[in-house]
Amino acid sequence: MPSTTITPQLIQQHGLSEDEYQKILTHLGREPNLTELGVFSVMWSEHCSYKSSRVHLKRFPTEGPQVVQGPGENAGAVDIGDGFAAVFKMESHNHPSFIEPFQGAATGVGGILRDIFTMGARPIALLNSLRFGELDSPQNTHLLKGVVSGISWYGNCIGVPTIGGEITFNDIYSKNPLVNVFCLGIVKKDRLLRGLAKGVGNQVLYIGAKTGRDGIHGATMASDSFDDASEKKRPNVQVGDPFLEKLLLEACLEFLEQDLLVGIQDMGAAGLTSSSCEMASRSGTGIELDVGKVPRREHNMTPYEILLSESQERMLLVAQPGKEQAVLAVCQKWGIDAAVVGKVTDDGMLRIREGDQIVAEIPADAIAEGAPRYERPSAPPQYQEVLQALNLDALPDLTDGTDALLQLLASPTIASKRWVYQQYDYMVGTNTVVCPGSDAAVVRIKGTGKALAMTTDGNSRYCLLNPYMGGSLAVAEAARNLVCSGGKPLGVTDCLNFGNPERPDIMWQFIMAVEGIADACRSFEVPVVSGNVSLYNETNGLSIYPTPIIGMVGVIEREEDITTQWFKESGDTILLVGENKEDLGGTEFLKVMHSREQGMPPWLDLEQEKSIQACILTLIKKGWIQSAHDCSEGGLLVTLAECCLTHPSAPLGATITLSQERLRLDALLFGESPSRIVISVKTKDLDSVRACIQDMGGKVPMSLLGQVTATDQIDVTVQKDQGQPPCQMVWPVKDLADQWYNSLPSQLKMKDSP
Amino acid sequence: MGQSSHLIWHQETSVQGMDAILLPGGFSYGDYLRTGSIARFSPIMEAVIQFANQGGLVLGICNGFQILLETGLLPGAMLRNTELSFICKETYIRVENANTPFTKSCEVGKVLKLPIAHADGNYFTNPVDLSALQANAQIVFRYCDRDGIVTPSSNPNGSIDNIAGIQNAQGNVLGLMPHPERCAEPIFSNQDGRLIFESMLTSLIGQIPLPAK
Amino acid sequence: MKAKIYITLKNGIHDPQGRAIQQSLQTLGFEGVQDVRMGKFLEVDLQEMKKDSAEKTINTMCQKLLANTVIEDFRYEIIEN
Amino acid sequence: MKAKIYITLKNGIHDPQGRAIQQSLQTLGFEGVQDVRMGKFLEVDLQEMKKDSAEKTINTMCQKLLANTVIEDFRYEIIEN
Ligand SMILES: Nc1ncnc2c1ncn2[C@@H]1O[C@H](COP(=O)(O)OP(=O)(O)O)[C@@H](O)[C@H]1O
Ligand SMILES: [Mg+2]
Repeated sequence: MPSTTITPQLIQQHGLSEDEYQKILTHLGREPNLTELGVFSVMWSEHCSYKSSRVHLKRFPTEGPQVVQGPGENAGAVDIGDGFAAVFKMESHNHPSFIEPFQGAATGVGGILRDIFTMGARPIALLNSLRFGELDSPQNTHLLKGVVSGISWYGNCIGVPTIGGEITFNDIYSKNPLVNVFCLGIVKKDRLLRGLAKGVGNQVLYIGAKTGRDGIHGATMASDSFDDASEKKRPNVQVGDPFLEKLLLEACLEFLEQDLLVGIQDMGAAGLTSSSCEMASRSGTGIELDVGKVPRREHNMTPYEILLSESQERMLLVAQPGKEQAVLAVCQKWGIDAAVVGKVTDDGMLRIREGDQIVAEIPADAIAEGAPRYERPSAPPQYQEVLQALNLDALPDLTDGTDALLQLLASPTIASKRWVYQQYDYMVGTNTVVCPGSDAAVVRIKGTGKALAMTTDGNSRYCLLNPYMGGSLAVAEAARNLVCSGGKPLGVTDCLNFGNPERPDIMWQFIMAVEGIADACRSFEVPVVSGNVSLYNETNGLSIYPTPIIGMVGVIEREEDITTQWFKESGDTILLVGENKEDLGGTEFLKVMHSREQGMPPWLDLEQEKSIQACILTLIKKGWIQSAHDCSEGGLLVTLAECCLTHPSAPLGATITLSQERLRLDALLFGESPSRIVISVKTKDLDSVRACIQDMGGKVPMSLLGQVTATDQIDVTVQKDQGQPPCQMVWPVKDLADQWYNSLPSQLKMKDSP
Repeated sequence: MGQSSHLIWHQETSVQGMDAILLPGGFSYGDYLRTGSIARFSPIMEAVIQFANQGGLVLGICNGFQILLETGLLPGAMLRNTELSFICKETYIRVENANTPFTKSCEVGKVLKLPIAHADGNYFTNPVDLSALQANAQIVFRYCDRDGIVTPSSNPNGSIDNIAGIQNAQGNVLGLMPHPERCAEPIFSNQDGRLIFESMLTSLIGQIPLPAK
Repeated sequence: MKAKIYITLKNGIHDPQGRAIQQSLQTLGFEGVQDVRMGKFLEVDLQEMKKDSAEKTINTMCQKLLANTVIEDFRYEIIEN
Repeated sequence: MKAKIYITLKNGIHDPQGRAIQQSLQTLGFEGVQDVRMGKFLEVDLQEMKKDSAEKTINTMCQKLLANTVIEDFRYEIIEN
């Protein structure tokens, strides 16, 4: 082995602490060489080892009759009936997207797709969840445009529809934008593949793109916070190749069809190293690899570089001897490089050769399972009380909400994201039944009569103000979005984006949010089957808001239950299911109209939320619901406006009467109480709907809001408490549409930048 | 639509036994270099060209249209959309020529609502070819507004003369950018795309297929 | 040996990408940019051969695949080692 | 005056387009094409100015907008009338 002295500096450059290095010495019983140090460094990075988060993630409920595969594999899977499983996962690509937004986001999509098709599932839907700084800065618009076009390019090119997602804007993300991507695939339940390296003597094959020096130490980078210098020490950026990935995808599904594999794992972060260690460690075996056999794109690559490269579009396979020729033949058919690079051994070692020479030899378990685990100190931040204190009496109430609604609709966080999703081919494959623009996206599963609804949600301001509640609210909102679309929630994937876990306040946010998510998931009986943690989202000491994103999937049993958010016909009656409360804390209204991000977030009553969701599902199944839309950012008026505006071809109007009932007017109109759903029903069904809701034992509050109209305006009358004249507001639907649809494009055009 | 279909692998060299050939959308070869430029040289394309030259029905949708342009079966070329980015949305197109195997079931002036999904759909051809297209009624579809009026603002990509689809002089090869196959089933509220496939069937077997259940 | 190939849109053909770049340059405060045209630049590594056969080869490549002569012109240089 | 700008992927950066073109050339029977790299070629028409200030302007344009310096290198020539 070429000997480089391992100096304290070298250890530090590899992001390893003194303690961690001691642990390495114990595992090895000797000093590591440079290659081995590199392997430990990436595998023990936060990104790969989850060393700060793992102990807490145990709180998530992960079991349930529907779970086919829980956390621990490339992706999770739930049973959707008819012998099929839905395989899904979400992942972050935050740091690479900040450095190079187009390629960073594109390769993020590539990575999550591989996670799905390594399980043998055909990817059928992508979603994305994005966070950027406000659009008045050219750098932020540049990042937004780059990220969106990167996602668009990769997803469109490989032919998987991008059918939904969410974006919010807050300057806290200016130096740490978030790019979370979700993918879902379908597989026959009994054909699920796993990342196993079982069977001593089995062959290890490498397929896909040739290895270059891309993104070496990407994993350690993703585990490091940024400072101004990191823009200069730009690492080798990875470039995506969606066409090659398409070939890889088809080849992998063909392996499955021909039953050629024992196990398969994609090479994501930490490339060849992590894929081989994880496969061996999961199976209790060892792996021996010859880096000399790895197809390479560049000359003179060292074993260190080959092992740590993060070149995209590569897979590691394990096949029984005798089947490798068939594997190679499939690869040839699809025109992708492939090579036998090693074999499965029985000694639990990851042994790397270069020809005859052994260049690294480490117990696979030591790297994977043996990674450090920290129970890092946590404490609520001192500023928490200041954040939560909100003296409403010091805020003048509205006397009229006409202008506030227009302003809120134009706030980029609330405004239509059409500018974004029009760049995504959300229809390719002809399965998208509900396109972006409703509460959840819906794809049909051909041949089953069923469909899947999916959504991603998370409100980081709520999480900042109360991370426990914020976590629960995200789960509740995701479930509500599915239910509004006619879906029964089945499973969750999450992406937990937080700051520096070495800071107790950040760790506290993390732990509280995880608990909030866990409790809500338990209560809704939707287990967490996969997820991802992204820590160190911090620049120059400033952390992002705690941003857990929930991806949720539900099944719609019958096509006729598929429901959308927009009003359908004039004359229909509009109802509110749920209660308006004085929930102004942490709202978009406070931010937009009062420049405050303060207060306690809305209070979530899990039991009531569940009853309301059950009620909506029942009404949908009875066929009584014309439209259902949940209230989220912007509150009741924004929700009503969206119900009118979002009809794909013929926007409708509405006449609404509200009664103030001791609430502040701003809270009534723009408060963000959860557990509220605006539905419209045919007026002839109104009595049945009422009766049905009453049968639910009075747990489901319901009130009449008004009527859908064919006029081109929305009329809202608020009956004030005794003696005061009512407040009347009227908006031409066209004006609302202008604000809502044109806000993003106009902000992006005016501030045009690189 | 009750017809049997058969996927042909790009490495094959024969299209024997086919009544019509459909080049679908997609990003063949990632659309690297130029849209359709590499796929145009797939081994199967020789047979497709021959089939077309013998009068066989060939329909190219989106990337399929782009490939047909690269082969020269249809005149012209695609430029990047004026807005540069990929656009996925519903558009309206007007049937300009109903006397083709692909539009038989429509009337001239019929407005179809079909989605587009492309980054390079800005059709271009030189003035001489454009006049020929116009003179021979080879412009089969133009982007229009909801009421069938061909306006600049209903042109989603900058295409010359609002062209959404053209056919060859013989009238057996059609290319169009919008996707009829994305709105041809009852589960999608819009089924305008069926008209194109129905027209093809009518011209092939002389009868209108039963509507889908 | 190497060939450098320049592929440009024919004169008179509208160049949406060039135009967008020109506008962005203006927005960024670069004055007096009258026109921008965007093309492709390819570098091809060839095995050694006579210069004139290399020229012929490259010309055919451009005609057949690399350029779309309906809208594009091409130009190339052969660089011998 | 005019500037010709050549933008190429940095050495070592993966070039999927180049690779696809190379393979396609091979399939078309062009033998001995060892590598293809794909880049951009821009022609910019500038108002008249001193050559060195033109150079400075073009350099800044490339840095700021035209090239993505994380993955691309650029080179340019100024052509005076
Ligand atoms: N980044 C994105 N990509 C694709 N679709 C998006 C994106 N952001 C928002 N959308 C779509 O816009 C619609 C509104 O989004 P949002 O306001 O977040 O909905 P909700 O509040 O119901 O979760 C949804 O259909 C969503 O899928
Ligand atoms: Mg919603």
